Amino acid sequence: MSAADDISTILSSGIRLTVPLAFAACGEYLAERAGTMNISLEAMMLGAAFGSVATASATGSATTGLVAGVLIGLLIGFVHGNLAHRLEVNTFVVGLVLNALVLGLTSFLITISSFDSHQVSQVSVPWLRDIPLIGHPLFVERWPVYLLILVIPLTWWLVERSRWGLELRAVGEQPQAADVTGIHVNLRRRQALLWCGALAGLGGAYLAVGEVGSFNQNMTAGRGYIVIAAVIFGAWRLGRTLLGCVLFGLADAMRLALPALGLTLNSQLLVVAPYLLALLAMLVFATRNREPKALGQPFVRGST
Amino acid sequence: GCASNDATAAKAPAATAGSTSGGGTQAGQPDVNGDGKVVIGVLSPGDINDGGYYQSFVDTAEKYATSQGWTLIKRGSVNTSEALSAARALCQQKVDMVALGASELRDAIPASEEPVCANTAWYVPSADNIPQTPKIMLSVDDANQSLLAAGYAAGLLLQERGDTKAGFITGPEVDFTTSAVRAYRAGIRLVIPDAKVVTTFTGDLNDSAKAKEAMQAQISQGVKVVYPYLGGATNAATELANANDVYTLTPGTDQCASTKPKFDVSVLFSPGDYFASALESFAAGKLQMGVKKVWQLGVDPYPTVKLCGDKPEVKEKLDAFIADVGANKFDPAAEVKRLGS
Amino acid sequence: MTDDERARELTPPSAPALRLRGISKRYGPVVASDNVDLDVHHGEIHGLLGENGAGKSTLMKILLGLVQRDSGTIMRGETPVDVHNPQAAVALGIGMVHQHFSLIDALTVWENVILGDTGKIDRAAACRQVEEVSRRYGLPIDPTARVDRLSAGERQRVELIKCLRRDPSVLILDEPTSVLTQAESAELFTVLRHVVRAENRAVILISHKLAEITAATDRVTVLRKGKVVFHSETSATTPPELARQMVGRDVSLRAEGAALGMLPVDGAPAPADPGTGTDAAAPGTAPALRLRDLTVTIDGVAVLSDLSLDVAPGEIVGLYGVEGNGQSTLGDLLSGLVLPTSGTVELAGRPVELDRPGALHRAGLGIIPEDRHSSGVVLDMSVAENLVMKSIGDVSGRGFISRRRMHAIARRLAAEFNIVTPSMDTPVRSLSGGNQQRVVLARELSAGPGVLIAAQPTHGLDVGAIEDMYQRLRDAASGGVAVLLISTELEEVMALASRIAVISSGRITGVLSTGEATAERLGMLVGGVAA
Amino acid sequence: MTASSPAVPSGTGRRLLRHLNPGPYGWQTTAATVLALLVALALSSALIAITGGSPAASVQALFQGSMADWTAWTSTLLYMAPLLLVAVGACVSARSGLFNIGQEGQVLIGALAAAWVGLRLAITGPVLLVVMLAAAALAAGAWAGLSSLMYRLRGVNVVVSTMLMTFVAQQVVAYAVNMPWLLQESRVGNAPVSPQSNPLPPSGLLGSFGEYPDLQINGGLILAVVAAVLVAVAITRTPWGFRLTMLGRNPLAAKHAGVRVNALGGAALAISGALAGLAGAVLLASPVGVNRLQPGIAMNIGWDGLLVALVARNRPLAAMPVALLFGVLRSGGGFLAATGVPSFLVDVVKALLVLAFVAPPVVVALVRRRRSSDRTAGSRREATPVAEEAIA
Ligand SMILES: Nc1ncnc2c1ncn2[C@@H]1O[C@H](COP(=O)(O)OP(=O)(O)OP(=O)(O)O)[C@@H](O)[C@H]1O
Ligand SMILES: Nc1ncnc2c1ncn2[C@@H]1O[C@H](COP(=O)(O)OP(=O)(O)OP(=O)(O)O)[C@@H](O)[C@H]1O
Ligand SMILES: [Mg+2]
Ligand SMILES: [Mg+2]
Repeated sequence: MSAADDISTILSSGIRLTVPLAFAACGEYLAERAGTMNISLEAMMLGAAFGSVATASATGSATTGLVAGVLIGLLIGFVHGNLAHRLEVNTFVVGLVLNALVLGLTSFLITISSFDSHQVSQVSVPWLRDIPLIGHPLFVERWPVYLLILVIPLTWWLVERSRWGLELRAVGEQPQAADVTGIHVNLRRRQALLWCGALAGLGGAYLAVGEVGSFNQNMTAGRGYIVIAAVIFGAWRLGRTLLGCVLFGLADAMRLALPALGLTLNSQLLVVAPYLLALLAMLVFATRNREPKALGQPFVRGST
Repeated sequence: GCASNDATAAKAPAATAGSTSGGGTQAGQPDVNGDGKVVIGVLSPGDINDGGYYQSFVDTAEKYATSQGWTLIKRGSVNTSEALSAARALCQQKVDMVALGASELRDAIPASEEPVCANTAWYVPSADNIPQTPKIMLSVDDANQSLLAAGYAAGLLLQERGDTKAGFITGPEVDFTTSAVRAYRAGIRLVIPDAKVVTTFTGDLNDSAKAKEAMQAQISQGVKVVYPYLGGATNAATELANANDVYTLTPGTDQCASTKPKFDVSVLFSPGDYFASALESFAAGKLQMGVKKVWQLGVDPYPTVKLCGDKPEVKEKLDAFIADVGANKFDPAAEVKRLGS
Repeated sequence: MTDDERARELTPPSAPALRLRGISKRYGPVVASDNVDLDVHHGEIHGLLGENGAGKSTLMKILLGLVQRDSGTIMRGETPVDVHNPQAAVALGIGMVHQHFSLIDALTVWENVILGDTGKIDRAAACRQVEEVSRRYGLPIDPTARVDRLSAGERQRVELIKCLRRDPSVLILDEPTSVLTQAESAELFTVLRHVVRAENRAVILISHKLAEITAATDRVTVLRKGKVVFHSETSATTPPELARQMVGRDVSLRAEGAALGMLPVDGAPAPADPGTGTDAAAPGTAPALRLRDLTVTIDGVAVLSDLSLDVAPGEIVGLYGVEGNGQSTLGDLLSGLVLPTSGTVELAGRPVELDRPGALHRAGLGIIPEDRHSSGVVLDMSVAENLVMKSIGDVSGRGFISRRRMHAIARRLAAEFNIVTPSMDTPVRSLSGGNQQRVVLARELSAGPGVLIAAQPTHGLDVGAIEDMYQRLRDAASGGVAVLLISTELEEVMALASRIAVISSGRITGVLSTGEATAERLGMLVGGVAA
Repeated sequence: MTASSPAVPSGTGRRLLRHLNPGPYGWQTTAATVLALLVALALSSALIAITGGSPAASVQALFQGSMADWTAWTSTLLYMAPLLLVAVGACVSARSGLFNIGQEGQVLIGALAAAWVGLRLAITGPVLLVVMLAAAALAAGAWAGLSSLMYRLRGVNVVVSTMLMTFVAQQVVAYAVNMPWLLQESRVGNAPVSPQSNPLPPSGLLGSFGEYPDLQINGGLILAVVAAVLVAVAITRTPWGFRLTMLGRNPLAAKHAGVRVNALGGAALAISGALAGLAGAVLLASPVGVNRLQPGIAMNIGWDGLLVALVARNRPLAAMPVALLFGVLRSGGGFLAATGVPSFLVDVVKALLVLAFVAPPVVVALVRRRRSSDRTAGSRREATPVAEEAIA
């Protein structure tokens, strides 16, 4: 095996590990820009992973499963949004409870059901796949991966260029002022959570019916938190957030591939690496200026 | 600890509330507590639907209990810190037997001495790390033996393919996984002295995506036999191996009948197999507390290593090896020490 | 109120743009709006006056859908409308320039301006519109600047542009001038006049400054305790009359008038109380407050440079300057919120270790901070707690706070300083601005300070409260306290201080006694020209 | 709108009254809570029925495992102790305006420190327990203090850093129990060792009053209740608490009033961490339990304790009944799982019940607000106590 092949293998693996993170990161990024620190991301991903496998098994179509995953993410986003930004239940309470709920529910449901394995099909782009080194990793992928090409610019455009995004940013920065201006703060936050739910759902569903082809208990294994770390690492900028995802994905790929190449690394250190990196990024770069000022703060009209 | 003198025993509400008359509580019959029905309570530290190691335990219990018309209470993913209270709660449900799914839950054992569990049989799997107490039945096996044999089988398959590179994928890097690696490696080297065994720790027995990536990486490096020593992620990883014509071994259970995924070697050291035989004695009223049953490779039906495919020569060599171990022709522990690192 | 006054109400210039009938709103026991009737016509600037807490803001918030009325009707023209949220108000052509919370710091000017619109974003068009509006009304602004980089005056401009761009037929301004310099205020009124005369809009202007009201409005309505108590053509009334209607009694518009934007008619701004009017610290008496070479550099910009100033016991020194010249920073520094890069602060001849929290307070410095909401009071704590906030040690014994003692002190101070509050346990948030300011003043003076810093002490206060504040500052001075009055209101400084130090670009450009101070000389000093 | 109770002369008396008074909308909240509970139970029942279980028996089991007899109470109280400790700490930090959500990690660090002291320091006699508790509090306090330091030096958001530090703590503990030179249990013969420490010596265990199967009040509970009362008094009655509240409500005004905001904020965060650390030590040294450090020792007590504080709206005294409730859910849930209801389902039931307790008060407050059509600050402030009463 040549070194180029090794690199290509690691890249492929890194991309596969990155994709679910990247989808969810686009969602979390948008939600955080609107001021919600969405802890229930894990629930969204896990619920969607389960829903996609169940649906794929029932309908025989992995694509339908993917859609179902998105719907489940939306549902969880809807529940979170209404509890946190309509009923004003503390968003962390909502997140923690939803995570527990979805973990319990999916773990339970998987015990009383069995599913056939389905995976979405692979698309390989002619010519491009023959580019050395990166050709295979980038251009031989399961088709939802190419959705990222849509989702990333769309998210960017929504936040940075659309009116909706302008209002989201206002809501995440100074909700009181946004309210006075006539923006329905909590509605925007709920909408942001829906977007987040849909994308986290896509990420979770991709993990299940794209990568693995089946569901097992707690299969997201904390990816939601990694994504939150990535958004922090990225200092609330989409590009850097995605860079964070790639970094975490590649690091995992290296960790999983290096032993096969004859190298070993300390595993605890590698598990904490994303969190340490996020902390480090916050310490080294002055990210406080970038943070949405109202992140995590509920909006109640009239309170200062 | 709580002394189980008469006074407290009388006060223990749930334990004595039944229609137990006198002291007829001993292991003469499966209905140990004499309430007219047989209830088995199983506690497992792992995911009892992982399709592997942990599941086999409850599956066995379930199958047996159903066949006998017994009731089974199973509780999976018991946090080790909660083992004791979980066991007590089971006793309060008037189970006739408390069965622990793995030795991680040994912290529940003190409950066996408590009045609440007075009329209960206890089945405890052990790896020789749990002291015998009067109220429990220990079921001991030596992981070195089965993993060494598994490695031996892998070595034979490698040899057959004319290859020298084997793989091992597991979750966290903790003692039970690292010692498994050592035994497995030693087994392979008994066949191919210069064999190379690559080991990947994914960090999580259930993270299918990472297990698959680890498998992919090993496959790319030309590894032809991989042991997915995993939990919930086993199947996902094995399916990938199947697709690449890589031999795999099962982590504990007999999966030779399975086609999707397909395994090439079944390594049987699952607690379920031991438990099944314990349940048989239990049904016959012969299960004794305060004793230890040691399971010996090559002597007892379990643990053992079984070839799934049809390779008579390999099978012959493997069986011979297992018989040798059973006959104490050599010391697995010493071999592991010698060849494992 | 009386028939006489009703009679003065002339036929309106046109059909009312906005008509309020019987609007009521109560907050628990407080009636913030009591059966208010109000007509606002196209082509007029309608002044809305009232003491602090009279219910002006509440009424406007009702109009804007930010607060829901308990009863009453709002009519646009002749049709009753339902304004249940700000969007509805915008749809009805009602726009408001708020004083707080209306611009998003992290966004640019054009983004802020189009915030609240609908439809696609067109950056080029938005910038063009901003430029157009800013040209039309003479409000120069860079549409691509980030709002947090703008000065108070510029922000006000953005607010106006944002509001005017939507082409409102009714424009509401709630105390728009309290953070503006005189020049900026003048600019604003020019714009408003244009808006009304040339474009026939209706403007509601809320202000405490009687001079502004008399100069700028066509008609005026006075609220007291939520009720409309007075209504008139502006030309048919006088400032003293308005002041009397607001407070419900006669007010001496002597020095107090100053803060309301009127110099006494007889000119010469004599120090009100000769007792405090010593020209400078008498030689021999050490200054109570001595600032030496204070330099504060923020982000590489010297906000204060080598500022030195002495204040003697018993004198009031005014520090006068235009917003953005370092006054606020000096206030922050003397509140312990900012550390100087170099220089010293001496109190009673002893240098203060500024980096020790509370050192200034312990050394006997009291301060009425500029922004009482953000640093003067804790809005969600009770009146009693706010009153003892700085001397919490004094009301506690054996490690515990004595509520009895706390309440006793609070009640004494509330009585002494005429703080109107339902109870000592009422959160300060629900007091009116004037009473909140009294809470701060009471707390600071009760500590028996040797030096009192009063930063913009009458911002947002009504005439009665100003009268009271001035009297208390003078009393403090005559009691031997050295008072440093930091103010952007020339008249206020002239009325209170015996010496005036002028600050410009972080430097003291000159110190004059009130006698020598003329508008021209001060103007030159403010402009940075030494006189 | 008569939320404020009738005038009562003494401040203390009035406060007491306010605590006891269910509030004008108390009955509505109660009704809504009961309704929500019924809905949660109905949902849970449906799920249980799917598995062939009996909903009625499940409710019965929930009750039986948590409150039916002294044994059940014992295990409920056993859970309540660390939950309350964590919650009280969360109250302190929330009061100061710094929102600590890293309790789960702080619990782990506390347990780690206590285990290290208990197993590696040659201390004998009752002193050991004291040193263990102190070490747990110190270590976890310092751990939380790191977040404060990061905030102070680089402005790192406290919520974010405390959360991230939790994941770090988990790996630190996992590392410690896998390293023989640190805390991994000693090997017996050839047997494999688990990722856990040796059991604590008996002198390192918390005492208790009463003995299983009678009611057993564990020492941790006493510690927790004392902490709750002390913190409640400190917050509401002492100058320190006054400054803390001031800092939380308006940091600028606090600074202005001479409060050393950095020190006080840091201290508040450290105290909340220290209390979470104590909870870790209590879990470790519990009179009933495994008494070893294991990676799973925190058992989500940190997250649940945070929930307790949030449900109790950051009031230490209100946290007591809420912690009891959570203790009931945990012990009842454990018992429920022992009746054959899948344990995951038990988690679902617990989560649904928590929602049923959290949501109704806010729903009522919201409906009230809508109805009085008043969307400004005043009503919001009045809504808070109502919510608290309903839970307490
Ligand atoms: N959200 C609220 N909750 C309770 N009381 C309130 C609230 N808002 C205003 N009030 C009370 O209503 C009355 C009118 O307040 P408002 O803000 O309208 O006065 P204002 O005339 O604007 O005073 P100022 O000149 O100080 O701005 C005051 O007594 C005030 O305390
Ligand atoms: N040790 C601390 N840990 C966490 N938060 C703190 C700490 N000390 C103070 N705070 C918080 O900091 C705010 C005010 O602190 P501070 O004045 O230091 O901020 P700052 O002015 O931005 O500081 P600096 O100028 O040093 O960056 C308050 O919100 C307070 O709650
Ligand atoms: Mg029986
Ligand atoms: Mg007002």
